[in-house]
Amino acid sequence: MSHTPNAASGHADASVMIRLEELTKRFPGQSRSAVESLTLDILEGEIVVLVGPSGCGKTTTMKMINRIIEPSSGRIILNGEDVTSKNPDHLRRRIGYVIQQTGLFPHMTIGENVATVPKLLGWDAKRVSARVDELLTMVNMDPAEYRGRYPKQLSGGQQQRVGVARALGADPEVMLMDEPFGAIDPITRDRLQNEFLRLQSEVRKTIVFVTHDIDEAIKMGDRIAILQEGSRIAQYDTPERILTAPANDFVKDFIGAGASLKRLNLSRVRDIELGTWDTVTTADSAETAHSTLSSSEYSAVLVLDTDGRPVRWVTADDLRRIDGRSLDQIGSAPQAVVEPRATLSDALNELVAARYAVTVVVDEQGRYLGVIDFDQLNEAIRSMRSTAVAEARSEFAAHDSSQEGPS
Amino acid sequence: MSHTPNAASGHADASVMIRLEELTKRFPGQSRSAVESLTLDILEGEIVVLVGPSGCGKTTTMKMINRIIEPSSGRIILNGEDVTSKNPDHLRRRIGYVIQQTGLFPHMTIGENVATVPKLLGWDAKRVSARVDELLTMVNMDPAEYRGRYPKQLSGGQQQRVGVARALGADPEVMLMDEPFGAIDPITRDRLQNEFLRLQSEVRKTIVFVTHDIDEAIKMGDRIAILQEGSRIAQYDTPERILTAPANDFVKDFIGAGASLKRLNLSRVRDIELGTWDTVTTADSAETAHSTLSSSEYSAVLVLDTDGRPVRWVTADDLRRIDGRSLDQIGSAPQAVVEPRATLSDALNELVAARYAVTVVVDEQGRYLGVIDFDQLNEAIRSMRSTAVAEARSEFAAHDSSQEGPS
Amino acid sequence: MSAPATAASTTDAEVVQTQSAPPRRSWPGYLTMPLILGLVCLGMFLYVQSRELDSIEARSLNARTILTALQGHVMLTAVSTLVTLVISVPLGVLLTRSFTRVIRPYIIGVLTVLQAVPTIAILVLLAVAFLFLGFQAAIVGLVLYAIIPVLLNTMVGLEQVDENVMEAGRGMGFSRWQVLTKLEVPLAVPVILAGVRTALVINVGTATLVTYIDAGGLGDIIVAGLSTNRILVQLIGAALTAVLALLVDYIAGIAEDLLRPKGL
Amino acid sequence: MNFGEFLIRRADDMLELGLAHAAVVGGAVLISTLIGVALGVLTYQSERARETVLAITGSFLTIPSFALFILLLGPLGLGWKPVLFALVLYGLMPVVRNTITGLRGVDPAVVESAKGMGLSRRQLLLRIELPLAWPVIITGVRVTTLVLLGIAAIGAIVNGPGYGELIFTGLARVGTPVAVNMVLAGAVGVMILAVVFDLAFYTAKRLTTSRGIR
Amino acid sequence: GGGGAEESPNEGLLEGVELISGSKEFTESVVLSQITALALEDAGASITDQTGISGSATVREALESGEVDFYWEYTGTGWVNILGNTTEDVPDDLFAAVSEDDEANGIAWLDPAQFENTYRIAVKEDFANENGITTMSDSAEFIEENPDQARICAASEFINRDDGLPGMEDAYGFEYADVVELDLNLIYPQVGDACEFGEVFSTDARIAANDMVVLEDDEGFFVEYLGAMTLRQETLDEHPEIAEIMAPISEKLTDDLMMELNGRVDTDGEMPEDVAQDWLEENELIGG
Ligand SMILES: Nc1ncnc2c1ncn2[C@@H]1O[C@H](COP(=O)(O)OP(=O)(O)OP(=O)(O)O)[C@@H](O)[C@H]1O
Ligand SMILES: Nc1ncnc2c1ncn2[C@@H]1O[C@H](COP(=O)(O)OP(=O)(O)OP(=O)(O)O)[C@@H](O)[C@H]1O
Ligand SMILES: [Mg+2]
Ligand SMILES: [Mg+2]
Repeated sequence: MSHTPNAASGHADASVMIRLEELTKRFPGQSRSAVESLTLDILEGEIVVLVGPSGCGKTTTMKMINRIIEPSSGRIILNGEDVTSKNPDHLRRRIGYVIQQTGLFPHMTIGENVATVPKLLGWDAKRVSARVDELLTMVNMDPAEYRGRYPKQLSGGQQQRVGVARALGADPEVMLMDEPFGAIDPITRDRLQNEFLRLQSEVRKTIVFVTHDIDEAIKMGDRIAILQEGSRIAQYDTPERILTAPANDFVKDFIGAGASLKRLNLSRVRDIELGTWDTVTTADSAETAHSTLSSSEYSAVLVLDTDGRPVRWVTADDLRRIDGRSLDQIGSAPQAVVEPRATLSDALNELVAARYAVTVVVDEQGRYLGVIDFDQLNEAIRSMRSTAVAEARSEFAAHDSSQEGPS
Repeated sequence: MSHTPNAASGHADASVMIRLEELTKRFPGQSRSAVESLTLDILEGEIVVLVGPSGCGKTTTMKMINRIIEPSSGRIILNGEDVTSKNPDHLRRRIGYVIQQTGLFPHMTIGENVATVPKLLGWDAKRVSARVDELLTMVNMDPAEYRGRYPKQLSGGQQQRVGVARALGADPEVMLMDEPFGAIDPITRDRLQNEFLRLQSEVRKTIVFVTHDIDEAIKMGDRIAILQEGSRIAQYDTPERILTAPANDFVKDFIGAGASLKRLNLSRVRDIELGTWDTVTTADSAETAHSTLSSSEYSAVLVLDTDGRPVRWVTADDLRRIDGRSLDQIGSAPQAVVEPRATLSDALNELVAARYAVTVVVDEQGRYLGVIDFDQLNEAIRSMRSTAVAEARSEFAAHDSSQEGPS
Repeated sequence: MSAPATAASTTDAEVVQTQSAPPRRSWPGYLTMPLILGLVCLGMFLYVQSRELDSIEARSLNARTILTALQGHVMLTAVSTLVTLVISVPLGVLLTRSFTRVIRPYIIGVLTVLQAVPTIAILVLLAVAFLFLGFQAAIVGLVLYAIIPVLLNTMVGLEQVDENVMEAGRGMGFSRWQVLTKLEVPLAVPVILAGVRTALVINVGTATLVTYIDAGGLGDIIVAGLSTNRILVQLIGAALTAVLALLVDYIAGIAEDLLRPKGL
Repeated sequence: MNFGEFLIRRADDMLELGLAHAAVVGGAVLISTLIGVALGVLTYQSERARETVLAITGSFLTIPSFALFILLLGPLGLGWKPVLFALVLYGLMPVVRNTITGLRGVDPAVVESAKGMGLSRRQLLLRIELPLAWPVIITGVRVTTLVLLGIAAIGAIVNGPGYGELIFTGLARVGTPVAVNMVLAGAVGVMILAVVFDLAFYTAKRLTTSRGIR
Repeated sequence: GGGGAEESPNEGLLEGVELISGSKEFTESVVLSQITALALEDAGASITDQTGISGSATVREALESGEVDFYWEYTGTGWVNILGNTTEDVPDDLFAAVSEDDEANGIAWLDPAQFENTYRIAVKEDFANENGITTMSDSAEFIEENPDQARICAASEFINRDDGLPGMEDAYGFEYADVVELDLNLIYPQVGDACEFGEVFSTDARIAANDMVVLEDDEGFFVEYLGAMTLRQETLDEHPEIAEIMAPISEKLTDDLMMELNGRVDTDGEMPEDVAQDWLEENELIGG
């Protein structure tokens, strides 16, 4: 395929941290190249996620970036400097690397493993030790318990976490992470991902991240490169655009079922306009409630307490059997409640099982803000999609017309 | 916690294939046990998935079942026979094992690796070779290309797939699979999972499957054991019940956000009652369409072709601008279309982005069967949940009253 | 290939290569050693031819004597190595099994002790204390000397095998024996063979001593030169020994290339 | 005079010879190890270099020790010097061979991740590769030590230090009553040294091999 | 050593001279060296002991390179091993020939002693008596008749020298059925076991100790092996007194004496230096 979507298009302003030019690797004795003429720009401070089917060349690509595998041809440009034939040690010290097989040093304790790079950098013992504890804690492993163990005494996921901690040791400007969270349970993984994103928002490293989990890619990536066999780029774009405007069937297939549902992860409740619902307060009388209800198009009213927090759903039936109790003692407790920073996916999740098919949105103090119903979600999705499609169309046209330029 | 949910409850009829009794493993020099008094029954022919946080003892449990790790105390009963002190080789030949770290034999080619067990069993060369090809193809690796390679010449995911193929070699009655698909991309993984489930529906092996991916657990498991640190069972139940009636906060947390959405994966469109929509056929005139539409509560009618296949959504606007064209030349093509075997999650995915907030259901020939709208999904979910909760309640009561029995 | 890749630092490129392709020697590579050794022999032959030999030198430096000595030496080396292998590899295997843990230090201790005694002393003691002479006594002496390198390397080699691989094997129902023969031993081959090659070279060298107990070999020639102070004779004997050692090591190298698991 | 009496009468001698023997062997092992490991490290990555170095160090081992000692007598004289020198030559091969084998056996994934962390060639070698290859290397050193203990005895022909003196004097008097005692005493002395050295190695191996790879 | 009761014959001749004594590894050589060393010490020299070097070639190399200053050598060895001759043309006055030829190498031979330590063939006493063998000619006959009892134990040097096995077989006109090549020292215990005949050195005490008898060289085949002290010419030039000191001692060293002295070391287990000291004192060759 001669048309590899130009990686840098539309980002000419931000500075390119890693540029791969026509990078090719053919392993001796193999008929096909593992990586075939890959051209890719990675901007400073962004997380680029490589995803693609098993064996498509992700690991090979990563290893060529830090020259653990020498490319058969092509160039690697790091921060404007051609490093294809530079001393690889110096190169690598600027690049953190989490290897796919964890590759912990079996003869060193966990503490020593994590301390490797800080020690290399000549930090004093106290600082190293503090850093090790910090890193282990960050990957959710109790330093007191694990610091003195050897790799073989850890479970698979624990080993992987130590690998991540170790790579973070030196705070390198560029990180290559090859399926760093592949063997970790969802809770820990989620925590690590969030921790990572938090760190990233502070320090803005340049990160190349390999995963085979499209959800992780969507969560972590500023941009995602979806690769086909031979590391050929099927699409290199933002998560939104990949989900809403997949470039071709390969990408569509790769995203898999549930693209729309995944798309919901990218927007938050605060981004859409909330609906309204009829409410009364606990201070109101049953009669007020009744009259609100009868003038409402819904079958229940939402009862708020005096601070405005939703406390009860009350139906006509409930009102009928009120027996002199106050409004907050009848009906049922609202369950589908989210805050504005929840994703639309969270909202939908609540919605799906919600009484009255509606999710209640409250602020951080728990005060009622509005509701989301399915139609609102539907509309939000549909408008996102049409924006993305329009964008893609206009860009494609722009790209087409710039085809003649130097490649 | 003294109350470990009795694994066998309600399954007294099916025969128990693997029974773990008070199984404990404490590694030398560790303060806490890796596995603490685990009691678990696994029935013949079922897939039991162990999930739990990294380091909770899943691998250790698996390794104790085939005695690669000797338990510190407790018993393992295989098919009624106490094998805790049997010759472990004989035991292991009845149990296939996919090791977490793949553990391919580095000195053997892929073909030889996969052929190991068939050769052990003394199959003739031709049969072995055919089986190897079959298995490699099954895990989506071209035998011609990969058979002669050595493990180190494969990518991470490819190695893992070879590990799976190897373990399937002998068709053992019991399989232990420790994160077998952990490093595999979603497409291949999905294919493998389906292939696995298909095989399983034919041969009904007893399988213990470790994963940290709750979605995988839900998809693969007949029952799921959610484990806490020390392999303590937080809940041991069917996927439905775990999703709808999590036993405690640990389980709830572990399932993570989106339990309801996940729940939708477990039911299929054919399981719920479909809604109806107003339809006309291409043979009908624009006037018929118009009158149908005006008497409808919806803003569009669905146009079916003469075979009953949906071809167009048509609104009043469209009809107004019909200009003498036939019904199938106006309006917009229906996109949110699913078949009855699609999961409710698929249906919701379509629904979320669907025009008119409705998913059209067609049969295998593409003929219109009905529609699903959000309220139907909501209702389905809610009824599933209440059933599950009721079940859980009654069982818990039964369990409580049988507490006095021999343990 | 474009310039950048070739310009890469050579050491690093080599590492990468050894990792990606199992190193096999090329044909010229295989031929170098025999060629060199052949040339050395030819050189020696021509030199001896060009010299006037006195009767003492002539008695050692003639085709018949040299061939007999060579043949004897080869026999000594071959048999002692074979016996060494037959003893030490299985012993190494046994001593790495858990059930021998208790006796392990003692056996190794005894063998170490025997290894350390100068072969000449062993030979003398055999001859004096047991009046045990000749080929068989020589084999005993040589074997005692060569056991340790093979044994220790066998043990380390086996201990180094990746636990995961063995676990996978056991998990698949390999019996202990199968784990041993199909996994452990093949994976330990490089280290075991290192020991064997060391032992072979030591054996070829040490076998020159058994001339003192009527066991023949190239030692006959060397000692003849030594005792009559005929440097030429000594040199030829020593050179032949070295050539033989290198040849044997070369053959062992080929065996290693064949036996060394290719995936490693 | 039985062997026991002989030993008691020569106890002082035995101790003195033992110390001398141990010293010369210990020194030689140390030097061979330093040189051997260095040679191994320099050559293990290149097929040709390592084959050459193994061929050369291997052929040292085939030089009959008698001949070598006499050869060294001219330049180095009598006593410990030629013995030490010869022992170093003899001791190289097992060390070199095991160093090479050990280094080549290190898991590429580990090397890769170390490189990925920016360890220089030197650091990689010192912190990762050598420690991981250490059990194999130290086994080579152990073999070398045992081989050298024996060869050192032959050093007695150039009046080198150690038990060789007893063995050779005994040998020269074979057929006389003291001969067997002397040879035996020498042999036993070497054996005791072997045990002591081996215990030292066992301990050293345990102490210097990380628990993580045992 | 000062303070002695008896007057030393050579008091002070070598005051302040430092010398290194060398010897081969076998008893006789060591004893001779010790005798020499004690005598020279008695004359005031200080001696460093480097005796017991294995192999003729080694000790000779040591002498030439200055590692040792003197040792006792044998004329036959000098002729063949050192000067590289064969024994097809042994001169009548071997000592004169050797000492003259060796001048070229800068090595001086002092006048020889009265003993000869030469090659001989020995058999077990019983064997000799049983078969009535006393001379080499007898043995030739015996071997002719009993080829199954015609094995000889011999060391490499003997086997390879013209004045050794090959020449001997020629001279007596027979051939041993089997040659068992052994270290010289191993021959003594092996005779009667691995072989019937053994190559021995005529003054070796082990002949008697192992119940062996030497066969008479009735054809006079064997080359003479007179013992003589060797040293570098420059040493002798610097200290000509050495020759003076050694002359009376050499006078007294006869075959029987050597056999006796060797026996005291080998059989009785005495230390060579003690044996040397005793003998020198007994004969008042040194001061007490
Ligand atoms: N050889 C060992 N020595 C000491 N502790 C060990 C050893 N192996 C495992 N452990 C500990 O036992 C616990 C359980 O380990 P296990 O491998 O069973 O976890 P797991 O559930 O499989 O985790 P993961 O999902 O990360 O693979 C962990 O805390 C681990 O650190
Ligand atoms: N040393 C090697 N020799 C030959 N082929 C190799 C070698 N290493 C990798 N390959 C091949 O190159 C291709 C790309 O491998 P790579 O490891 O880059 O894949 P990947 O994208 O990382 O896959 P995964 O997701 O499974 O880790 C694969 O087809 C693999 O079989
Ligand atoms: Mg990979
Ligand atoms: Mg695990």
